[in-house]
Amino acid sequence: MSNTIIAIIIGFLVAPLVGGLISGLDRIITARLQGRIGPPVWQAFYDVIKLMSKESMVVNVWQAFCAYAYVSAAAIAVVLFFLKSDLLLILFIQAVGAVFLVVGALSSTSPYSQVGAHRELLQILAYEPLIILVIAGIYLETGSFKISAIYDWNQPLIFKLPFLFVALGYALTIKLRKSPFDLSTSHHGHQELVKGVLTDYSGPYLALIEIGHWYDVVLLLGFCSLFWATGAVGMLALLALTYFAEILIDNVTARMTWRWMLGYVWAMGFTLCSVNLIWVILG
Amino acid sequence: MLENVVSVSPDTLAGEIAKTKYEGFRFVTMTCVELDADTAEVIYHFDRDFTLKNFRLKAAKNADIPSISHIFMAAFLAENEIQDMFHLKFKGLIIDFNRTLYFDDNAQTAPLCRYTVSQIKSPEPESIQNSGDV
Amino acid sequence: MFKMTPTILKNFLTEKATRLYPFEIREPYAHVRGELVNNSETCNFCGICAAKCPSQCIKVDKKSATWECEPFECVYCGICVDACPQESLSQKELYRKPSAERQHIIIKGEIRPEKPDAPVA
Amino acid sequence: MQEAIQKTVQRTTIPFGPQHPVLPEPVHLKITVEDEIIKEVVPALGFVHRGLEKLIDIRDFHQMIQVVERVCGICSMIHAMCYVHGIEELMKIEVPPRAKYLRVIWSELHRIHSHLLWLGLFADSFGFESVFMQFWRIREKILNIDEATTGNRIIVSVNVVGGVRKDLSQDQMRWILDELDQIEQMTTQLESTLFEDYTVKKRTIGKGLLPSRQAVELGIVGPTLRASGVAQDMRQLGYAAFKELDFEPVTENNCDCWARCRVRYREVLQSIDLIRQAISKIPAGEINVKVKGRPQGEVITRVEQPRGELLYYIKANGSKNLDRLRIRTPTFANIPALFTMLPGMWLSDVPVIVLSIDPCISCTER
Amino acid sequence: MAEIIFLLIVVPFIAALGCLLFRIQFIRASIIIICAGLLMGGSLFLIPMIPFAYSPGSFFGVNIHEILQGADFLLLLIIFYFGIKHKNLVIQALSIFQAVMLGYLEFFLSDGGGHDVVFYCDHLSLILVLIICIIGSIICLQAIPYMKNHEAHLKIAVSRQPGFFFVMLLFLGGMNGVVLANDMKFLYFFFEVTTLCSFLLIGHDKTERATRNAVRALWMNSIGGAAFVSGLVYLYVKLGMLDMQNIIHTTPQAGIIVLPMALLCFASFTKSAQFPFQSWLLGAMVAPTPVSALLHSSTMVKVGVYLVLRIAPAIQGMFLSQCITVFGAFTFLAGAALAVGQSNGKKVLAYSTISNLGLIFACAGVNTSEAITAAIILIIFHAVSKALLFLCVGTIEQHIESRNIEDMRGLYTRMPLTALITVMGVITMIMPPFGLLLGKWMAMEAAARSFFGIIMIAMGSALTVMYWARWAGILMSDPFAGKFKLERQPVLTWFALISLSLGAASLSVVSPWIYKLGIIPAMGKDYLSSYALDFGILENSFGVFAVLPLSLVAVFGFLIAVLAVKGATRSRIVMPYLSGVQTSEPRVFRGPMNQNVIAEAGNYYLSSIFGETRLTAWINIGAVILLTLVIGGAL
Amino acid sequence: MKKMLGKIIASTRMKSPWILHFDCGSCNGCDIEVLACLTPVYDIERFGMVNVGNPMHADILLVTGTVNHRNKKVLTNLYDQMPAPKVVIAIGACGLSGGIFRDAYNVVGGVDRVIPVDVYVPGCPAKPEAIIDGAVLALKKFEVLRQQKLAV
Ligand code: SF4
Ligand code: SF4
Ligand code: SF4
Ligand code: SF4
Ligand code: SF4
Ligand code: SF4
Ligand code: SF4
Ligand code: SF4
Repeated sequence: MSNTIIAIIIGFLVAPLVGGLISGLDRIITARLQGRIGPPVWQAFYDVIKLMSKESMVVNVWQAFCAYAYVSAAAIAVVLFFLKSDLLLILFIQAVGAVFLVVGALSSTSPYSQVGAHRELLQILAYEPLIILVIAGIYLETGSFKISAIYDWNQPLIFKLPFLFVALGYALTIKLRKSPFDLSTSHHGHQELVKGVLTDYSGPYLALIEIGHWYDVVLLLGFCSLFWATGAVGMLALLALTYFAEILIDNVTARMTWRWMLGYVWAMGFTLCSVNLIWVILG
Repeated sequence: MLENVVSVSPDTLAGEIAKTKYEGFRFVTMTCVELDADTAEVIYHFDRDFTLKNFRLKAAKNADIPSISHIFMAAFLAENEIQDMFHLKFKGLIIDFNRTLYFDDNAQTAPLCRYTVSQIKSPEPESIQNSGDV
Repeated sequence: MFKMTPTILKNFLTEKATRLYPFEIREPYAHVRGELVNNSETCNFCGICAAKCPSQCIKVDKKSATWECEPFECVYCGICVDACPQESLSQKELYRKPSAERQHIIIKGEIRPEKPDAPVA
Repeated sequence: MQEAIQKTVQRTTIPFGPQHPVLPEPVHLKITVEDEIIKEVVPALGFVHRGLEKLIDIRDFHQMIQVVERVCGICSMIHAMCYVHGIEELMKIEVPPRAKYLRVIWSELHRIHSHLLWLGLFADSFGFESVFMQFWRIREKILNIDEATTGNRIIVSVNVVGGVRKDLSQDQMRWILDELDQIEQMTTQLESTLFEDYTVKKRTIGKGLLPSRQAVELGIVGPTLRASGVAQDMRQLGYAAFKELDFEPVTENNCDCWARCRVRYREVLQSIDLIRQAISKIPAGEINVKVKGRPQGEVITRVEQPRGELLYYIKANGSKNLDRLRIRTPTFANIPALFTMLPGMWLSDVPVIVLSIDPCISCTER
Repeated sequence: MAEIIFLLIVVPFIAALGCLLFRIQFIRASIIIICAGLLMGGSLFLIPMIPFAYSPGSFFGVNIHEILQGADFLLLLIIFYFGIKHKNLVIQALSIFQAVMLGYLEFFLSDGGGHDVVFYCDHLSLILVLIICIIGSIICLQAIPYMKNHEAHLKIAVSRQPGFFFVMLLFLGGMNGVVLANDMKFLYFFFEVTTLCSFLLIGHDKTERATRNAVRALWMNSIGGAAFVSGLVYLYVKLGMLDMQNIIHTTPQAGIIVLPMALLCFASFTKSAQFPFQSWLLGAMVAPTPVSALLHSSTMVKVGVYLVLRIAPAIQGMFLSQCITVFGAFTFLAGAALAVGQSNGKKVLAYSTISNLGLIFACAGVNTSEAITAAIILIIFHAVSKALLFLCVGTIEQHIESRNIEDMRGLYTRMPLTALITVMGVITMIMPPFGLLLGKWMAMEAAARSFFGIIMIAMGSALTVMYWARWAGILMSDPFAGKFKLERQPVLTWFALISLSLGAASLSVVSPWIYKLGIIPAMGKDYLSSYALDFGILENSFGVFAVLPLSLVAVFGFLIAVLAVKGATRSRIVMPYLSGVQTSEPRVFRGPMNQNVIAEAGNYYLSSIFGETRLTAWINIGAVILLTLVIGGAL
Repeated sequence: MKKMLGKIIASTRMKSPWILHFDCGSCNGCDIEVLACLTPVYDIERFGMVNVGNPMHADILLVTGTVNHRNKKVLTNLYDQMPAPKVVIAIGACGLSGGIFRDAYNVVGGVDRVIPVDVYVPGCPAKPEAIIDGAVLALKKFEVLRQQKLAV
């Protein structure tokens, strides 16, 4: 029971702190890659606290509802992850957040929000099947959807599921809103859609979404951590490498279009998943 | 001084311009100069191999001028601009902004005509509250 | 797909381009056209500057010996400096500092008796 | 209540600008898209229109130099140069040769800075932020040269009727050459990213096609035209000292955004070469001549701006104020191209294609 | 027992006749309300009695098997008559074929029947009966105000409602018959009754379009009927009996029954409008919306999946079973893909129904304990949520005179409560902890070992999210935050909408106990129960779904979010971002030439990818290939 | 406690000013200098400043260029869409007063003719250093605004 409570606390409180810190590091590393100094590590927190203290301003009160729903779903997903619950269930709960983000954007009549929302849906369309297949692959290998069982597995999954890890990488890039997939909204606003799904959010509600994004980051890194669950050092190294690779990819690619994204991610992702799944099924 | 100047009238304009196009000239731009209270001069500039050819058209300010935008599509911007600035009227413009290319409803007409300029008053600073409306 | 990688990795590993302004201020180049100053000692309020200024931001009143400038209208072209017969005008090497209020510069000199051979604009 | 007519393709109307993060300048495009495919584009101008052609009434022809420099801050020096060419022609002033070479050097520096700026913005338009940062980092070197040699980073104000205001010392020229070497090296480092990277090629090749016949018919100028394979560069007129320098107009035959990017990229290198030539050939002597009298008559002058052919029509009547000043800037000529390039493309291509003509609304509207 | 069966099957028939005879609105409404009450009550009374078997010998003194024979041929005659009336050779041929087969079965093979148990009710039947009686009744109640409005809209002078409600109630009886019948001859009869009812209801509006679509539904379902009767003949020839329970549980060699089972599956596919037979269900959308809700989403199309679930234990482990998985998963994916391309609200619902039925088939095909659980859960919750959504669309349609999703943009300002209920319906379709998602979760975990199955289900699932989310989103798409007046609706409409939405939510919360009390027994001894129930958490060896805790969290989160909305009403309301050219009108910006332009926004239907005409051809080809595999595999 | 919270908020506001840059008819000179602030040599992200390009997210409105009759409405629209507290920085001679163009017929004048301006950054164009100084001055304005709010 006390374990449960600790897990819940970690999930609710520590995870966003870690997520925010990762965002801060991300910005620094990105800046360094571009030959700049970049912001302080705590910048993400400054931003969010500032946003919290701004005037509350909405286009439609539904935005408030959706922002809360998004951050709650993201938080619950992370808590369930720390409770070592069912992977598929966690994915579904995370999807609730994604859907509410879309619904919130659709509730504004600005075409930027609307187009952003549809692109977000297309992104969901691209990454969700991949994550499901990754989870299925993990299940085929370990015989369980439960994180507790997966963490107890006796060898790093990445040796058996390397292609699935790459496929997860695609999903990760989309989810983290990194180039070439920062279609629905991007971290820097220089995009044809302004801020896409987030265009009409402001102040505290934007802060909530930012926090939700931190939860998402932690959750996704959690997914990645499943691939090296036998030791903390290996796991951390894998996560650090993965995240650095994401930043690198962000900085060496142009933003693409959703048509390309659907085609490319489906073709590559499904091929990788299929190969790996067949390998697991036959092996 | 301007090179290769040809005078045209509103009647011969379209024919001359079409001929110029046939000869392989490229539309450069049009310039409007006010001559006096009633007349303005429109100069059409064309270029072939770095040589300019200019057509001068004297036009009464209140009479319509035939548009050449159906011959050279690119002329539509220049013609719209002249409509805005000199209050001339081009007939048959393919995209007619109807004197709203640069100016809002409240702006003055024909600012580049010396003889009709009416200076508008600088407006007071607008209050912020009721400014949501365009 | 990864053509940019060497460049950014190089950026990552080498010194950053960032100049740490305002903590580190680079020495300005010589003859940079910055803030306009008039030396009230040397100015004879001839008004040449006012006449030449393309932005028409200088007003000179010979009678009351005042030289007024709207620094927010000045475009830092330096034409006035070139034109000033007294070399009374000069430009600092730094720009005028931002301010929270509108600014207006008035320089009052002493009214000197007009010399008969003074150049006339 | 019977079955509603099935509409599966929905129209979306997007007000693109005047305030929009990817548009560097306030222009408004009403874009109609269906499933993100552009169906119709209607522009609205006038957000930058100041009416500065009219300022001739209250500014004399010397002061107008500073005004036309501010038609656009990016290639300000070239505007002023074009203008003073016209006045000089009207007043029959022979400019000292050294001044002509200096004009070439500064105008080519402006071209480099403008193209580097554009290459950065272009990369940003398809979301390649690190390339943007890299080009702007390179560009700062040019601005340093400007600041050190003319006294200002951007609006340099070096032209006067009859010559130039500033001279370059031997040291400065050597320094410029050194800096140019570095600029060349840093720029060529990015060549493979701009032209061979898979994602960049996906976003630029085949986008905004403008076949050469159409380009000529629309009166397109500058790199946009040269990217459609037409070798037309106003520097071939030989103004300033260009007739004594050796260069070929840069052309590409792809007619798309990729080619436009490539033309500008190659022009950076070309300009570096031109500056080297100019520095090696520059004669000693005066940098300006005393000007007396007032302009009279009518003249058209044309120069090549970073964006293409710039045309000044000046009509003077012998007083200190001009009678008419007309500025036809390259973007004014290039805007019609958007009408043919945009429809049929995707919404994500709008910034890329709009930027590919290197629009300068400030000078279009004046 | 007899009374209950009588109540569930015969009373609706009698009430139906009553509707036909008494042509006064008030009396008709009363009859419907009473009948609905009886059905609901009756179905609840059934709960303590199961399982039971019941074989009435006679009905009012006539041998029930003889009644059946007579009714069977009468039915086929009616169908044949419609075939002639609408000059449709296929219907004529198929009804003659069925009559011949049936005659062969009745008069040459069988000795008049009587050996088989006629009615059998276990937990699976019970679940279906509850769905039919409760949801079906609610829909019938909502149909009373709906049809009044409907006829007013169409300006029909002489009311055709008596006929309409006659068929509706008849259908309820027929449905109960299908799920209670154990003797497959009876099953076949009721099966055909639903076909006929469906035909009559689709054609109710008597427009040229309605008639055409009704005829299409009839001939496609007749194919199913023909397959069904062929299966019966084959079974009888091989086994000498038509007792469902017996056949499933006591078959000596599995090999014998593969072909008839495949034929039954085929019949199920037509009934459940699986590809390539989807077109009749889409055409059926011309019918008044209660019809769509009752027949074409929550009940009749469930007959197909019910049948397959019934026979699932018999085909466990067979290749046929695997084929059904792939076929079902394919339909799930294809239906979802086609739904993405639709802007017509009812068509989205139709494709979504097809898609969900495909998922249920896939579960039945996977045929493990988890999969069957998933299938039953999906049946229950799909029925509730989909009925709700259909009724919502019907209500909306009557208000805004359009069923196009685009026209529902910002519906919240016009019909706040209906819009909220619709969004609620959508949420129950795609989000945890609601039942449908619980089912989908189980389905995915169960299907994870099927390579093709899981890939198609994964893609289909993402597509599903896409078409639902955008619909829910645009209902709320309006920049105002002011207070709105509640729209006016008839009491019965509110009753239907609110009871169904509350039902969808509350049933989800108690789904673990539904599982324990209803589904485990429904799976019977053929499957080991797999999920353990603890604190309202369903858990098995490889997965866990915390239904109750999540529900509590969801309720809690919902309350917080509602408070947040209340707080947000005090915020400053601004116009949406329109690049700085917005005006004081919400969607209007100042465009070129100083003109005000409306910033339209349209959904993406991706017609280049998910266009109906393009995609349907390919999907039908794929489905035919898979179907050939199903049947061919059996041979 | 409340005071503490206020301090934290104040300090984060100083550390995370998000910028909306609106080119209100400038000659591009000031514009590109604003953009240059974002690039490696000046890198104002060091101070947490990001160019968000969207009034709904912005704290600071940077305006370059002259106000004319057409864009003044756009300017007020954008200003209205920004959530409080917000400050406005006018940049360049044009933004301050209309600069060299202030006598042209289509020019209304400086930014303060239309919306209240908190900080004036002179220059033609204003140098990146000056823009950074202006932003620092604007941050102080946030503190002033907070004090005012507390006083009310
Ligand atoms: S001399 Fe007279 S006009 Fe000239 S600057 Fe002095 S006061 Fe002005
Ligand atoms: S005479 Fe010339 S220098 Fe003297 S005050 Fe007059 S203008 Fe100035
Ligand atoms: S620097 Fe230029 S703008 Fe400023 S006062 Fe001098 S002449 Fe006028
Ligand atoms: S710099 Fe020249 S033009 Fe400007 S105010 Fe001074 S004297 Fe006048
Ligand atoms: S030109 Fe020089 S001396 Fe004359 S008024 Fe101006 S500053 Fe004074
Ligand atoms: S085209 Fe643009 S950059 Fe070039 S001079 Fe004109 S305004 Fe300046
Ligand atoms: S003068 Fe200032 S505002 Fe105008 S373009 Fe130059 S820098 Fe920009
Ligand atoms: S202040 Fe100068 S640089 Fe800035 S916009 Fe105005 S003219 Fe251009």
